[in-house]
Formats: sequence, C-alpha cells, structure tokens
Amino acid sequence: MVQSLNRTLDMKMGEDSNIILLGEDIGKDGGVFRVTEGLQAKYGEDRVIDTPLVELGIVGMAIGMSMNGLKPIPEIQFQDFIFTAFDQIVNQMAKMRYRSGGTITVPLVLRTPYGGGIRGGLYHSQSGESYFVHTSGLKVVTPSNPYDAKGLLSSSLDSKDPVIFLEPKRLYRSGKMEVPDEDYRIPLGKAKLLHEGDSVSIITYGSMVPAVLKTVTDNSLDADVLDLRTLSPMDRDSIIASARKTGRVVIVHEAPRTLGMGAEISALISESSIEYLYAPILRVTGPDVPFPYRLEDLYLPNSSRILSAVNRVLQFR
Amino acid sequence: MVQSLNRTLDMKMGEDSNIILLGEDIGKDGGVFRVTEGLQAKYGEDRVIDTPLVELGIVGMAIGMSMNGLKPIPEIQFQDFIFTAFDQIVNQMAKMRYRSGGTITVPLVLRTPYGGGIRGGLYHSQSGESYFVHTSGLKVVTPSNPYDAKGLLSSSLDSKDPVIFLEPKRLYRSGKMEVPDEDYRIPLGKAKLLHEGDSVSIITYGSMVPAVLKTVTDNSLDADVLDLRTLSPMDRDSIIASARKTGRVVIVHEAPRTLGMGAEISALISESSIEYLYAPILRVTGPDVPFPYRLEDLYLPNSSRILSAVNRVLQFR
Amino acid sequence: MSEEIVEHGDKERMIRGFGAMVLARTLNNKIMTAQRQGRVGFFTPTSGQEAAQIGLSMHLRKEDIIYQYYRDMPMMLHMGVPVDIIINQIYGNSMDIAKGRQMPSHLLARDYNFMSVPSPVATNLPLAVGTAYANRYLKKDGIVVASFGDGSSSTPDFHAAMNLAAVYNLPVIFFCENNGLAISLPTEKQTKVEIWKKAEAYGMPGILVNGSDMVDTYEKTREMVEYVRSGKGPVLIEARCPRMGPHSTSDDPTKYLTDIVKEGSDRDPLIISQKRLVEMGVITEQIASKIREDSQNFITSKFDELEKIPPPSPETLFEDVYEEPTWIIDEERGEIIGRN
Amino acid sequence: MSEEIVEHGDKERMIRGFGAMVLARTLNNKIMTAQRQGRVGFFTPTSGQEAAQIGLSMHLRKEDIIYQYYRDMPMMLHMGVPVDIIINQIYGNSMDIAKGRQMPSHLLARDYNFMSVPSPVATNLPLAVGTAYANRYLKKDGIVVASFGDGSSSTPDFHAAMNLAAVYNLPVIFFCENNGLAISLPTEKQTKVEIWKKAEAYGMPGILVNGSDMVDTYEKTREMVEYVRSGKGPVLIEARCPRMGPHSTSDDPTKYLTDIVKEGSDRDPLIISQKRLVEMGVITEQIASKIREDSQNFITSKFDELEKIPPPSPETLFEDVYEEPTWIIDEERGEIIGRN
Ligand SMILES: Cc1ncc(C[n+]2csc(CCOP(=O)(O)OP(=O)(O)O)c2C)c(N)n1
Ligand SMILES: Cc1ncc(C[n+]2csc(CCOP(=O)(O)OP(=O)(O)O)c2C)c(N)n1
Ligand SMILES: [Mg+2]
Ligand SMILES: [Mg+2]
Repeated sequence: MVQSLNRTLDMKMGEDSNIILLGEDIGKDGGVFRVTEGLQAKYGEDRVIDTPLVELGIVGMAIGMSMNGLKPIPEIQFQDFIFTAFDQIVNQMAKMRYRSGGTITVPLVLRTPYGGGIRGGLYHSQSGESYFVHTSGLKVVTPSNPYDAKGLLSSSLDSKDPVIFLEPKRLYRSGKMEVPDEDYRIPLGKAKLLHEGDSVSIITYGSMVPAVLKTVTDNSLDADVLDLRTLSPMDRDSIIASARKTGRVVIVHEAPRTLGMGAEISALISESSIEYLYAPILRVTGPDVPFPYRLEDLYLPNSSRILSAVNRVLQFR
Repeated sequence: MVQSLNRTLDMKMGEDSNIILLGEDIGKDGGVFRVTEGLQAKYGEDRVIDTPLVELGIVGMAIGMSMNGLKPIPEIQFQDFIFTAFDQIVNQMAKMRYRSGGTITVPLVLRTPYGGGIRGGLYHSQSGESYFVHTSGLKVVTPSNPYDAKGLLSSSLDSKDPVIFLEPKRLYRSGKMEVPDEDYRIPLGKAKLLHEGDSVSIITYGSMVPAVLKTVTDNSLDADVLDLRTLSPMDRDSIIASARKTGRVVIVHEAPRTLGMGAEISALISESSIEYLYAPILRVTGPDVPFPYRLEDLYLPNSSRILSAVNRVLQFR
Repeated sequence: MSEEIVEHGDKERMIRGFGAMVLARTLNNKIMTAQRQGRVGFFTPTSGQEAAQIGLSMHLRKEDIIYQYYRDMPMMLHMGVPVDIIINQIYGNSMDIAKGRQMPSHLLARDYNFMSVPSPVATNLPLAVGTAYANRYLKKDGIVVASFGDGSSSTPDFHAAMNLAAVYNLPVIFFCENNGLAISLPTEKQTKVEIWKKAEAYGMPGILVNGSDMVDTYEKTREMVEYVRSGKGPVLIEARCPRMGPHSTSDDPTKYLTDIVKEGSDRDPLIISQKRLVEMGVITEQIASKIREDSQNFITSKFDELEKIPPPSPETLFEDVYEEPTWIIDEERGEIIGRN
Repeated sequence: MSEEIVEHGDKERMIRGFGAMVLARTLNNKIMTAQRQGRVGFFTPTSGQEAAQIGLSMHLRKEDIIYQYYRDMPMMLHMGVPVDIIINQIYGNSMDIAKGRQMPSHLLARDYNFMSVPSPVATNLPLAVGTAYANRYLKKDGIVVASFGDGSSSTPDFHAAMNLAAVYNLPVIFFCENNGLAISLPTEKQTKVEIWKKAEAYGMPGILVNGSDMVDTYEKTREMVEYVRSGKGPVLIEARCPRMGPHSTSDDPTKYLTDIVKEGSDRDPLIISQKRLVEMGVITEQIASKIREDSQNFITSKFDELEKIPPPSPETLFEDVYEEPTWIIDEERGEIIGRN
C-alpha cells in the first residue's frame, strides 16, 4: 500500500501544482513509513514541507492553505499524536463551511497511519476513527488494499470537504497487488462487497479486512463480507441490504468496542431493519483497554474470535 | 444545580485540604456560571487557582498534581474548549494507570459545562460525551438535577480514577429542589428509574431528562424513563432489564446521532436482548450538524420529536 | 512626525480612520443597548480598542487577508465592510452571511478578506500562517494580519503560529490587542513577560504601541507593516488598549475590576485620538461633532431597519455541513422539519 | 574551577557519574545489538546524551521528582534505578513494572521518583508543573526535573508548561537535551532561536551548557539547581549533546545525516568526559578501563539472564484500566481469554 500511496501522491502532485504536502519527516526522510519517499527531491521543499514538531500547527496551516487556494495534504506521523491537534480538527476544519455559511471551504486530505500490528504499544497503535466519525463536517476514509488506496485517495482529493484519510499501517507492506497506472476513482461513501453469501453479513474495514476474508475462506463461510471503505458517511444502503438479506450480522474492527464503529452500524441496522434479524448483532473488536505492547496479538481480533461470533449468530434461535 | 455544586465543592474543600480547584476565571470572578463563587475568598488563591488561558495546561497540571498527592478539580470553562486539551485527556489522564502498571494513578474530577440552551452557538453548546465515553480509562458522569449533582460529585471525588464530570448548563438555573445538607453518595455506574411503565423504555440523561419526563407526564405514557447518570461505565443491568421488560426502546440525547451514546445503548441492547424486542430501537438526538445559534430550538430534541418516536415504536408491528 | 504625516497626504486617511472609530463606537453602544433590551443575544463590546485596530488597518490594503478576532468590528468597518453585513450577523437573521449560526461578535466578510471568527481563542493564528504560505506560494500580493487578545498569548496556537511563521519567514502580522484582561484575569497573571517581548523567542521583531492613540499606533506600526510587506518575515505588534466595558454582555466586571476607563474620559481612545487630530489640524471639534451626529443617525436607522429581517429558514440548519448533504443529514432533516 | 570541585569532596561523585555513563553506554549498545538480533522490539538509543544527563543529575537528590523522556536511561541508572528494572521493561516481560504495555524506552520507576514516559513528546511537561505545585503546597522537599528534546520545544505542551511554571514560580528544571535533530529535522529548521534563549519569553533564567562534557555540565548547572532548590522559580537548561546513532531502531539516518559522532571518537562524550577526569586526577586510564570491563560483564550476564523471564500473563491485558475492571472489560476478557 505504501507504494500505491506514494505513486498516487506523485501522480496528483504532477497534475496539480496546488497540492502541497506537509508534516514531520516527510521530506528528506521520506516519511517514517516511506509514503512520501522521493517527493521532496522531485517537487522541492516548498511543496513537500518538513515541519517542526507541532501537529496543531501542521493541521492549522493546512486549513489556512486550503482556505486560500491550495490543496494541502497534511500528514500526522501516527494517528495517536493527532489529539494534540484535535481542536483544530473538530472546531476549525469540521465547522468552517458551516460557520461561514458556505463562503469558506476547507478542501484538504489529512493522511495518517492508524492501528496496530507493528508492536507499537499504547501510542503507535490506536484506532481512533470514532473520534472523527462522530464529528460532522469531516469525511473519513480508510482503504484495505493498494488498489483501493489509490482510488480512494484520488476521490478524497476531488472532495470539496475535508477528508481524514486513515491508513492501516499493518497493511502498508502486505497484500501486494496490481495497481493500474492510469487514473481511476473509488467513490466515497460506497462500500465493497468482497465476498458473497446468504447466511451472515460480516461488516468490516481497514486493517481487519484480510483477517475477515481469511476466516471466511478458511472456513468456507456462506457470508457477505462488506468492506466499508468510507466510514463517514457510511454506505447505508449496502449495510442494510446485506443485513436484510442474511438477517445475521457480525461487525469486526480493531478499535475498542464502546462507541466504536460497530455501535453505529448496529444501531443503524436495528433502527431500520430489526424485523429482518434472526440473531443478535455481534461485535468483534479490540477491548476497551489501552493498546498493549507485548500482548498485542491478544488485543487484535483474530480468526478464532471472528469465527466464534459468526457461529454464535448462525446458531442463534 | 449551580448552588448544589457550589455547596458540595465548599463542603468537600472544607473536609479535605488536598482538594484544589483550577481553571479560567474560577477565582475572583467565581466562574462564568458562578459554580465556584466565593470559594477563592474562603480557601485562598492557592486552592482556587485562576489560571492563564491554556486548557492543556490546566488539565496537564491537574494530572501532575493528582500524581503527587493532591485531589484536583480542574474546570474547563465550556466543554467546547476541551479539545485543546484533548491529548492530555486521551493520552495521559486515561492511560496513566495502565501504562504505569498501576503504580501511578490520576484521581481527579474534571468539571465542565456542556450542551445547549443558552444561545451559545457552535462553540458554547456542544455535547461531546461520546469523545470521552469512547476513551477507556475515564469515567464519565452527568447529573440531571441538583440532588444528583451533589451525590454524583461526591462519589466522583471518592473515585481513584479520573472522572469527566459533565454539567448540563441548561439545567444550571432550573429545577429547584431540596438538597440535603448532609453528606451522601450516588454510586457511579447506576442509572435511576425516574418513571415506571410497561410499554416503552425511554433512556436518557443530563439535559434531556426534564423534557423526557414532561413528555411522559403530559401524554400519560406508560413508560420507563431511565436517567443514566453515569455514561461510562453505563448501567448495563438497568438498561437491559427495562428493554427486556418493555421490548420497545427510545433513546434521547442532545448530542449528534452518529456515534452518540444512543449508538452504544442500541448496540448493547441488540447484542444482548434482541429476542425481547418488538420494535426498532429509535434515537431522538441532535442532528449531525454543528450547533446553531439562531435555530437552537430546532436543533434540540423536543417533546414532539420524542413523542413521535415513542408512537412509532408503540405502533410498530 | 505627525505634521510630516499630514504633509504626506495622510489627512484624508486620518479623517476616514477617525470616522470609522466613531462609527464603530456608535454601533457598539447601539448593540449594547439593544442587548439589554433583549433585541440582541450576546455581544463582546469593542469599545476601547478602536484606535489600536484602526491605527494599524490604516496601513492595510484590500488584498491583505485578515484573521480578526471577536472584538475587531471597528477594523472591519474601517476596511469598508458594510454596516448591513455586520448588523445582520449581530441579529443572526436570514441575510446573515453565516446564516445565523454564530453567536454575535463572531463576524466574517469573506468578500472583504475578513475571515471567520471561531470562539476558541487564538485558534485562527495557525490558519493565518497557512494562508500566508499560500499567498507567497501562489505569488499573490497581500500580507496576512492575525489579531488576538493578551490572554491568547498563553495558548498552544499562539506558540505554534509564531514559531511556524518565523521558521518559514512568512508575511504575517501578529497583532495583540492587549486590553489588560482575559475576562477576569489581569495580564500580569497571564504571563510574567510583556507580550511584545515574546517575539524574540521566535526570531521576529516585536514592538509595543499605545493602542489608545490612533495616530501613535499608525505611526509606530508603519515600519512593521513595511517590513512584512517587503517579504522580510513576520512581526509581533502589541497594542495597549484597556477594555472599557464588561468582557461580554454575560459578564459582570465589578467582581474583579475597579478601574474601568470611562466613555468620554480622557483615557477614552476616541477622546485621545480626537485631541491629537485637532492638535494636528486634521479635524476640528465641529467636524468631530458632525461625524458623531451622522453616525448616530445612520446606525439607529440601519439597526432598526434590519431588525425586521426574519430569522433563517429551518432548512438552513441542515446546509453547509458538507458540499452535499449526506443521507444522514437528509434523514435527520426529514425527521425534524419534514422532507421537502 | 574543576580543581575546586575535587577539593570540595566531589571526587566520589565524579567517579560514580562516570561509572553510570559507562554503564549506560554499555547497556545501550547491548540493547541495540539485541534489537538487531530480534531479541528486543524497539529502542531509542541514548548514546551521546550520557554526559548531559548525568552532569545534571549529579546535583539531584532522592526526593527530587523526574519527568524524564525516552532517552534518559543514563540518568535513571545514575540515580540508582536497578538495571533489572530497566532491562525488564526493555523486554516487556512479566517482571516489567509496566506489565509489558509500553514500547521499550518508555521507562518508569516510581519508587525512584522517575515518572512514566508517554510517546507524545513533551506532554509530560505540564504534569511536571502540577507535581511541583503539589510539592510546594504540601511542603514536601524536592524539586522537579522535566527533560525533553530540542524538537519538543515546538510543542504546545512546552509553551504551556514554561508559562505556568513561571507564573506560579514553581521549582521546575526544564532540561532540554538538544541532540541537534528531531528524527530528521535539524534544530535550525525547528526554530530560529536558540532554545535556552526562549526562557526569557517566559520570565525565567536560561543557560546553555556543553552536554558532551560531564564536568562542564555539572559545573554550569550547579547554580541553576540551587536557584530552583531555593524557591526562586523555574529555569531552562539547554545541553548540546549531538545524537550518536539513529533516532530509533526503526530509523535509517543515512538519508538525512552525514556527520554522525562516532563512538570512541574525540566527540564522544564518554571520551571527552574521561579525558577531563583524567586531567583532573579524578580517575586514571586504568580505572576507566576497569569500569568499562566490569560494566560489560555485568550487563551481558544480566541481559541474558532476564531474557528468560516469560511475557506477562494474558489477564494483565485487562488490568489497571480502572481500579476495578468495569463490566465491559470483564465481558471482553471473557470473550478473549475465557472467564476465570
Ligand atoms: C480556548 C478557549 N478557552 C477559553 C475560552 C473562554 N474565553 C472567551 S474570551 C476569554 C478571554 C480572552 O482574553 P483575551 O485573549 O485577552 O481577549 P479579550 O477578550 O480580552 O479581548 C476566555 C477565557 C475561549 N473562548 N477559548
Ligand atoms: C506529539 C508527537 N508528535 C510526533 C511524534 C513522533 N516523534 C517521535 S520522536 C520525534 C522527534 C523528537 O525530537 P526531539 O524532541 O528533539 O527528541 P530526540 O528524539 O531528538 O531526543 C518525533 C517527531 C511524537 N512522539 N509525539
Ligand atoms: Mg484581553
Ligand atoms: Mg532532538
């Protein structure tokens, strides 16, 4: 996925000189995950800006740039550090269009790696998507493979609204696949049905997609697997269609359970489609504890937990 | 409620010299809502600290105080401004016990007024409880009347864990009631059944409690009305008991719908009790838009919206 | 020095500046009265800070971009923002650019390069830096002004913005209107060091001006504005301009303040500036009185006229969250006001 | 001046300081090797910063409270934190005080007054101010030290903490270990002003010391420590101590850095400090060699021995979120590892 993101950024910067990247160590160093590798050498220090260590400044500057004709792509080195810029995101980025009566807009794409899988402990592993999805005015996107990464990043750059682009760092170096050279889009707000079945709907996104797919294949589950791709706004129609078809739903994500995305998906289904359900809506998620270092594998949802939830809803009478 | 909070703070400060208040304008001015009125004059500038304008400093200092023997009660003047201190809350306050293996604790009570009702527009009206409830390591409490305010604040001060104490500013000056002078507690994590009925469960908290009660009384609804009082951890047992009894649930809160508390309550019920439900679980909430100034009354859930949701679940077949 | 200014053709500019001061004060007083009458919801008075703001903005040009704060109505008036635009925002009516969404005082006028004011103080400062970056990158003319109060110097955003502007050498004027208080906290308890001196810690020039005197502010800030305009980098200007009223209409200053500058007293910047201008021969007492009278009539009629404009329509609650409303917002609009 | 120190009975102290430097370097190198061998998950090397840290901590007392950052292992060793406590945290094993929850380098030793290190840089600084406030209020002895890197001077937390400590005149030493880089960003691009000079903007004294020389740091920081200890208020000390290796074991410094201080070269603080001490007659080359050898043996055996300790038990994942687990956590524990 790193390569796909890097090439997409390169392509877009080549097309549009108003695209500016800014963040910590994204220039000379190429980003701690190498997503911006080579871009400063190619486009110059003015367009790929190595910033001082101040996330609220990175985000605030990006907002001010986007208000004045540029298309900034700020990077927050780890999503865990975004909270130092949280006021800028919640109170400025998300509310500028509204509070200006639509006369000022903030088109930008904030990229940041999230989630576990690199033994990063409490502060290099968090999945904070709920904080952004709860905040109206933001779009929230997360790809689960290199192909989608390109298509979603391109669509995010087309958006006239600010996009929080969450990159599952666990998938940065996995899942090699062909990514076409030409320009294409994956529309925001549309989920993808990765596997079709009639018995159960497994709704997931981002870093958990490979684990869910593997569980489904390994166990020959007769399951819909829905990759949300956009978390805000969610793809209501696809979620409801699948839930109504199978009547049994399991939601899988890495973020903690309480007020994780699973809560909203569950509420959406039970307010719109309860009469179609044969079983409780179950959530397989990270537990409501800070992210650990040594016991990371225990924290992350795995096949056995997914399977056991699926079996519970399948066997429910 | 202002008076009840003020007297409780006074009583507790009298009992325990390690209690320290800090915040903007809480001393000489007595707080912009008068909650700390007279306390600096009585306990001195060392114990009721007027701070510079820096929320992350207020919160950070409070954490450092509590790690070293004090019991601080920081105030954030409006919950809307807490996001400038959000990293301190999410990454320090909430995770200190965990990351220190339990050797360092952060017993403190962070007070802040939240919600609408004072024509405060985008930045003096937000209901951000979800941000805190999603963050494990924090307790989140909100009273709906002066009596509970005292009992919950006292229990919060007993807690060895950090408590976010959300004060519904709309109720600061309403709902006069007798508050006993003596010390008492309302346990954290316990909801209160304010009205009993068999047809529908209305689950709510904080600023919406009076509106819900009024709707129920005015329309003689045969409803359970549950005031959560503690939002984290919620009172699972009371929620489930009521939902199972009535089979019809409406959740009411002022915060926006998407990933508001309603989502978690709904998910909790549908994962534990779906077989008891006769109707969809509905949410009556603020819309997913920033909080307005002039159209505030349209934003806030009102009797007619509550009633219409109740009727929908009652009539659902 | 003052005579020199006049000779250099600044007389016109001085008169316009003074006129804007008077207009702003008149409007301020009108709003304060209307608020007490229940006709306006809230206001942060701007009295006492007119000379500071206008002393600076006399150097500004149309293409300059201003991140003003909630007391900068005088500067807006001076830079030509029509009174209607401001009063409609004070009422939050259906003609309000911000569609009645913001509390009064949180003004904006994009067409006049006045950006939008958030309540969390100083959080516009990093935006100003980004806007200045864009200006330079896009080779646009114009500098950026970011104003804020003394209390705001304690915020994270102040520190971030000052450092970034200096590191990238950007055309930003940081304009601190030090009115001596942050609500109830006096500046001496906010920080131990004079604010203009903090410029040095970031590597930019800083100066202090007497913000109660329009002419003094104008003269002393000239070099700073030129410095920024010529691309040398950012500056910090501190203008001392004591608050003349309560923090806001919700505030009772008697609790913490005894020494309030009285309207019409010899510490009132309108009086101070008027005296200077009369001494300099720019205006006469008669002209000043005429200006006051005209302002009064103009504001009164405008204010009463615009009060009749109805509030924004219910639909506006659901607009402008995104370019296009999401299904969520459509659904919520349907529930709350019915589908259209 | 150096002779004076020795005469004042500081010889013992110097030897202990040097011993700790050597021990820390030995442990650092051992961990770096172990990390390359896949035995340790991550580390931020501490080489190059030993002299700065220990030069300061030679003035500290048991009752002083230290908010160290992720490169302060040398200071911890010098202040008597047992090697076992540190190595167990490097492994994150079941004997780790933090129960294997933190990435290595994020050390803590509450019993030795070393607080816990978060990853978001500088965010401990406001905590240090609060702790100092508590100390004074409770009339406890002891000052507070808060250390951080040069990059951290740009953060909101630095600004907040510096201002608050000054406003309340609290006993805090802000100790900036300027290693010239924040990962890849050189300090000159971080800020235009030398960090020690920023003290002035907050109203506290600031000094610069040569952090590559233990003796120099020790001598120059003495007055500052006394100033803080006597209740006069906070200070800022900047110690220049170039980074000798990569930012962390995940970092490849060749991309951005050509001039790395080589181990054993005459810019290595161990070499610089050893020379000083030999010149001063505090140690001999022989003693220094002996110290190195002993350290090597000690560390190697400890490190290998503690590697055998098993990881924390699965239950620990669910402990210490709250004093008592909530029903939510109980439920989740049940789902993940089965109820007990
Ligand atoms: C981040 C933040 N915290 C708190 C407040 C509440 N508040 C509104 S104005 C104010 C004082 C601001 O003082 P100053 O910057 O000096 O501006 P002044 O009002 O004096 O013009 C405070 C604390 C706020 N608006 N934003
Ligand atoms: C708030 C925050 N942003 C970003 C990071 C990622 N990061 C880790 S260390 C570092 C550089 C810190 O530089 P400095 O303060 O000079 O300390 P040094 O590592 O050089 O000792 C960065 C950017 C972080 N840990 N915290
Ligand atoms: Mg002020
Ligand atoms: Mg550094």
